Amino acid sequence: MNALSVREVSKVFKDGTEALSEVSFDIKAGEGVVLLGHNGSGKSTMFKCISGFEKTSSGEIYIGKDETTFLSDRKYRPIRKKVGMVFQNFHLIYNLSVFQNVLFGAMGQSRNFLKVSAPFASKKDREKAMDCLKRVGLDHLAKRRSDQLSGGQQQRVAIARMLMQDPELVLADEPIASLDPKAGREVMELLWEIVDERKLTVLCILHQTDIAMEFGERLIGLNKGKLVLDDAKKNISKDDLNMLYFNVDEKHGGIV
Amino acid sequence: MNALSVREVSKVFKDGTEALSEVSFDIKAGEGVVLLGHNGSGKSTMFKCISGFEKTSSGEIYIGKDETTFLSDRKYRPIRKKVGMVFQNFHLIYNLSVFQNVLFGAMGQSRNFLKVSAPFASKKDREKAMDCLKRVGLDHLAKRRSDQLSGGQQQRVAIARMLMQDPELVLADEPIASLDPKAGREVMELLWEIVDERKLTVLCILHQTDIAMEFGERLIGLNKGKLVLDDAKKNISKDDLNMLYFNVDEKHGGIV
Amino acid sequence: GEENEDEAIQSTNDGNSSNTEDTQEASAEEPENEDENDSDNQEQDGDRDDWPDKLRFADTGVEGMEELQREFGPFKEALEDVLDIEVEFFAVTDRIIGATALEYDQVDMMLAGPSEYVQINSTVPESYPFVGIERDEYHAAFIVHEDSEYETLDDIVGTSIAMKDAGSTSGHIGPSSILIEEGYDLDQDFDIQLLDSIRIEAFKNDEVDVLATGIKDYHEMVEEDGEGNYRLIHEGPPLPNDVFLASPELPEDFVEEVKTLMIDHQEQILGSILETGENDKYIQARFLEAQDSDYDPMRRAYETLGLDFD
Amino acid sequence: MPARFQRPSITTIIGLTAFVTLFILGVTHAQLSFDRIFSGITNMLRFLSSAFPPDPSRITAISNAMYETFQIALVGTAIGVVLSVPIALLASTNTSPHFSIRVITRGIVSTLRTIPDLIWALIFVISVGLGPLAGILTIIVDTIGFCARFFSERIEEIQKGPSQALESTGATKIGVISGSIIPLGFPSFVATSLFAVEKSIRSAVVLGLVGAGGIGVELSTSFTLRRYDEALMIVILILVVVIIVEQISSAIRKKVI
Amino acid sequence: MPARFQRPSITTIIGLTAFVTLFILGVTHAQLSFDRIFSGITNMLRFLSSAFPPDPSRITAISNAMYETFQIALVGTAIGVVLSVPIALLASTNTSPHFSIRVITRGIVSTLRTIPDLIWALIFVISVGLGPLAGILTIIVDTIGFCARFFSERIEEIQKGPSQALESTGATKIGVISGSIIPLGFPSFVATSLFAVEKSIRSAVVLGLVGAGGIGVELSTSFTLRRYDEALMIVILILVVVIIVEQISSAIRKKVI
Ligand SMILES: Nc1ncnc2c1ncn2[C@@H]1O[C@H](COP(=O)(O)OP(=O)(O)OP(=O)(O)O)[C@@H](O)[C@H]1O
Ligand SMILES: Nc1ncnc2c1ncn2[C@@H]1O[C@H](COP(=O)(O)OP(=O)(O)OP(=O)(O)O)[C@@H](O)[C@H]1O
Ligand SMILES: [Mg+2]
Ligand SMILES: [Mg+2]
Repeated sequence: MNALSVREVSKVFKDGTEALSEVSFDIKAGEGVVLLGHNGSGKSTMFKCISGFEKTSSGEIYIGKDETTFLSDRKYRPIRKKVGMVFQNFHLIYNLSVFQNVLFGAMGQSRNFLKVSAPFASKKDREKAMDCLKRVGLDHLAKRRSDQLSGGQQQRVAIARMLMQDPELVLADEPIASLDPKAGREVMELLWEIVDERKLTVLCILHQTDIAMEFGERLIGLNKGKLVLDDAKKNISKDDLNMLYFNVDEKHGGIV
Repeated sequence: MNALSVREVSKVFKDGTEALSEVSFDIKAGEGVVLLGHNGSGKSTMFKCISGFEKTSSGEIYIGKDETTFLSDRKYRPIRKKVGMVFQNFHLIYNLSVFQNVLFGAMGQSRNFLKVSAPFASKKDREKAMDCLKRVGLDHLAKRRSDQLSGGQQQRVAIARMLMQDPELVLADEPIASLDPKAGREVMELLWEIVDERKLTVLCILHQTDIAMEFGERLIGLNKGKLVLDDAKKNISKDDLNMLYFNVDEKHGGIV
Repeated sequence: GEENEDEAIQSTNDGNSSNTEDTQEASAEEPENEDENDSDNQEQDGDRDDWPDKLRFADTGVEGMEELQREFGPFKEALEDVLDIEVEFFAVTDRIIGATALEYDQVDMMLAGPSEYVQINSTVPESYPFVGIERDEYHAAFIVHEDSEYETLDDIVGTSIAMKDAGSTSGHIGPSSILIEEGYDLDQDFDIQLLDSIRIEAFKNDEVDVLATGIKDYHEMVEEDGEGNYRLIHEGPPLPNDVFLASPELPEDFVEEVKTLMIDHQEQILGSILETGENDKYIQARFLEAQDSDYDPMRRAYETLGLDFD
Repeated sequence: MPARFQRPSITTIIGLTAFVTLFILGVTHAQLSFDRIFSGITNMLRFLSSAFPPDPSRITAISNAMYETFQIALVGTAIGVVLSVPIALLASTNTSPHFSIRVITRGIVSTLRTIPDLIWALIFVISVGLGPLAGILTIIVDTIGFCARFFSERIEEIQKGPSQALESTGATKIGVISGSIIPLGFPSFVATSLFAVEKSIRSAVVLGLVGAGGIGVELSTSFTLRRYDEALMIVILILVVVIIVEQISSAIRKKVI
Repeated sequence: MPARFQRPSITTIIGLTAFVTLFILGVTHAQLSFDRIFSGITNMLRFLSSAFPPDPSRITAISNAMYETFQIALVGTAIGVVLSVPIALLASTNTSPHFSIRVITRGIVSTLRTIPDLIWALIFVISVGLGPLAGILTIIVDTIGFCARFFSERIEEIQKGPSQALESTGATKIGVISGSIIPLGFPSFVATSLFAVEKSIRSAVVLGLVGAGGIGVELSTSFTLRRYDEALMIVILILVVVIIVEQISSAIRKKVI
């Protein structure tokens, strides 16, 4: 079964920027896939379309069996609950505590807000939140306000929040960009452990090609909004990867 | 001559977190140094202390010949003008254009704000701003509002803004964290080109140890706020680097 | 004599400053006027140097003539026409501001109610009234609901009475002084509420037992709700007239002139006031000379109320 | 290279022209002659001196009136603020359940604000009678007109990132609002609410209208009797309360900003 | 694991206790008996019906008064807003050149706000005479009291990152303010300023105080004459203007938010 199906999705922004053009791919449940591409190739836009924060200009996206293109926010909710996201810029609630931010990961579980607010959450949820924090090595900072963390620590909180959600599909946008090498590797191991153990599906945007080649069983590559690579790791050569970045014309970056 | 001198600097935050403890190092003019350390080791705090946005708890910092510890904002200004910074989270003015954000890099050059505002800036400055944008491959997006960029594009704007400043000392906080491999490498080359050609001094925080080893002639390492490594590249082994990250006790991260 | 006065003021209009040379310059510029009354003009210039070239006139919202506050155009024109001088008209909604403007020579003449006049005169003792507007039916009244058991003022001891705002002639000073003169103690015997513009609605809804206000309000209420709903239990004596009063800074002969002209042309001026209003049937008004002493009863009322202006 | 000046849109041009024209017309209309300001300055000083020194003889009565006013203002404003939050949420682009609800709510809030206090006082006196209750109701309405508008404006300015992060966990609208919109807007809400308290105290005259007394009546009586030194005393007392409220606002905001 | 409830600080406890006590005292004081609300509802309907249908017979006169008021309000508010920006910068923690300047400026702004319109009208009538100029000056003062306070609050809420980025280039205080504080605060400044325009129009009574006529006088005359249908017409006209101003505010904000 496909956990995620993207069919000929295009996205043109109001100002005419074509961020995605006719991208199609399927991800099977239990797969761990890495999404690669140069800056501005449309990776984050792809994620936003999947989670419904940007409307696609054309094409369809299926999450599990559900077509998401024309869903109202209310109908989208049960689907989003199954999709855990780590945003490129974390999006923490800056003036709340780390612990509270992680607890919010459980928001989809209940319609009652009090159940995810730190003073009133169930013992189980509170312990689970601490557990998620421990997994990213931040349990000692649970009480700290989240804007008083280092960049890498904030990224870990965002990951802990995603773990708290118990998602079926994980969309992680450069989850290790701000992490130190050891922590970055550990987070990737954590993600792939989830895939193996709990048969979850992970789609992970990375810029570190070495880590991508190490972890991703399958790699998808975007270039100027087009899908240019989609293959199992074993079929992909270093050159294939380099092509992803070197084929960029001056309109799409390329540093002089 | 030393471009930067850090003498026994400690920083304890209000809540008791000791982010830096008695860190000392000197950087000679024209050196290109990489600063390494695990998440939360105090790297960004070090930068904030150098630029005076956080007051040190003890110790002195010299930029060139100037002691900065007790400087008023007004006295700090000519010093800051010489120090170009790239922030870990970019800090662009989100509702202004990319071009305007880059032009603001020249703010230190004039006391007249109009000289750095896009409609009234001198032709020279405007061309220079476009030039800086071109160097990071973003000249085609000059008119775009800066919050309509991809993560990597925003980071490049921050770098262009720093280039616009013509600094003598560059403090770059993970300047390539969000860049794709090719762009990241090119930015590093750009920085080191500046060091070589214009005899500038660069202090650059990196998490990519491979890139650090490739570019940094000298590496400085922080661990739990203490200086644990400061040596020329040739004297540093892979193990030394690993120690930086693996020596972290559970109070300071380490992922389970 | 009427014509003469008329033109005399017209000539003032030409001589718009305090020295003769200027006056003549100005006159020379407008030969039209000079032609009309050459000799007269020359003669009178001497003592009319100090006459203003523009009359700053304020109206502080006299009861029954509220319309004038917003539709002052015809009145201003009539005044300009009669006095033959430029009139600057200000509708001031607060009597304190009116008084203060006069005190600080920001206004030359005012139309004010009796209570206002007393207030103003106590701050600017040299200000004086020169024309009064006499009106029918200008007195305070005590109104109760038809079905209430109150018949006399004695009956309403211990009740709540709605009045207007502090210092209003017919809605505060008038009724209060009636009660005082009848020998009641305002603080002990009644619960007096100053409710300003919501007094009538509060009374209609039985929030208070008695409404003490100008008789005009009574007529209005009867007109709205029909006969047989409200009853008058006491009507006070006629209140002093509304007045036109003059700033002490104005030359007295000028004021004298204005007074004569206004009384002579009262139909035109009063007509212009009533032209815009709908309540003219309550204002059978006429202009007459006013004396400061006409307002002594008002002053006494203030005194007995303990509202003295140091 | 971007052009120095962007060609302004037609709407911008029309808008600007209208503004400038009206502004100039207004200035002409007012016969602005600011030199008059200076000529009048001695007058003004004379007037001001009539208020000095402030007269503290009625300080107990005044303080009592102030205390009463403060209580009523506090109750009215507190209730108004609490009601403003849901109303503001209904009125904001990013939190309203439906376009039409947003437009209607906005319209209601504008109407609440536009109907003058005097009319509200009338309406409430008619329905609940004279006294503090009518005053409280008027203050509630005033507060909603003000706070709901400002809350809503702040809510629309809140970055959407954190809200999207919560939405992506499958949170309900209410969850997103309680978890992201409210905490992020909190500093601003505090400031606006405490300003509303201050505003209610300053506009205490409305309490006089409904027969509930208070500091507004004291002040206007002092005026009528032209006891400016007493009026000054009252203004100073109000100022003290205003500054205290402002300090409380700063203190709370410092914690949550 | 963090405790469920943090021990609140002494100040918090004192503050909360004071608030709750005062609130309860206030409620008791007001003899809240909301049942009266329902009993009075017929009375209220009767009153309201006296205002329907609105009476459009004086529409031309009213529109003219509105137009005049709008012009004056626009001039006064525009000048007030322009003056508020530097004042707000002096009054904000993060932009003020010195602690003492901040405290003094804040104090002045609070004082401007606390002194009632009536006193300002008095002062300006004394110094510049009756007429629109005194009205404009009063509106300017009102606007500063309001806008400077709200601008300053917003300025203090602006994240410091972007400002630090500009400071790090060696920018002067003015550079940082023009390059970061102003653009980031702009959406909020627009909203506050246009609210101030609306506020000035709504509080047009002040123009009546200084003899400058306008819609306020129309409205209060309608009230005094108890012509509620005419008053309703005026309120509707004001509402239309208020809504237009709000729309303009939204439109501008949409571009810069
Ligand atoms: N305002 C603050 N109050 C308290 N502690 C803080 C504050 N800011 C940072 N810290 C703590 O200080 C330590 C150093 O933070 P810093 O941002 O310097 O780390 P860093 O080396 O830049 O890490 P990263 O690689 O994750 O960016 C961290 O443990 C962090 O949690
Ligand atoms: N709101 C917007 N309006 C117009 N163009 C946009 C907007 N948001 C993004 N873009 C453009 O769409 C393209 C794709 O952006 P996207 O954020 O998906 O890139 P990305 O692959 O995530 O890059 P990065 O690796 O730098 O994060 C970029 O060229 C970007 O400038
Ligand atoms: Mg991205
Ligand atoms: Mg950092």
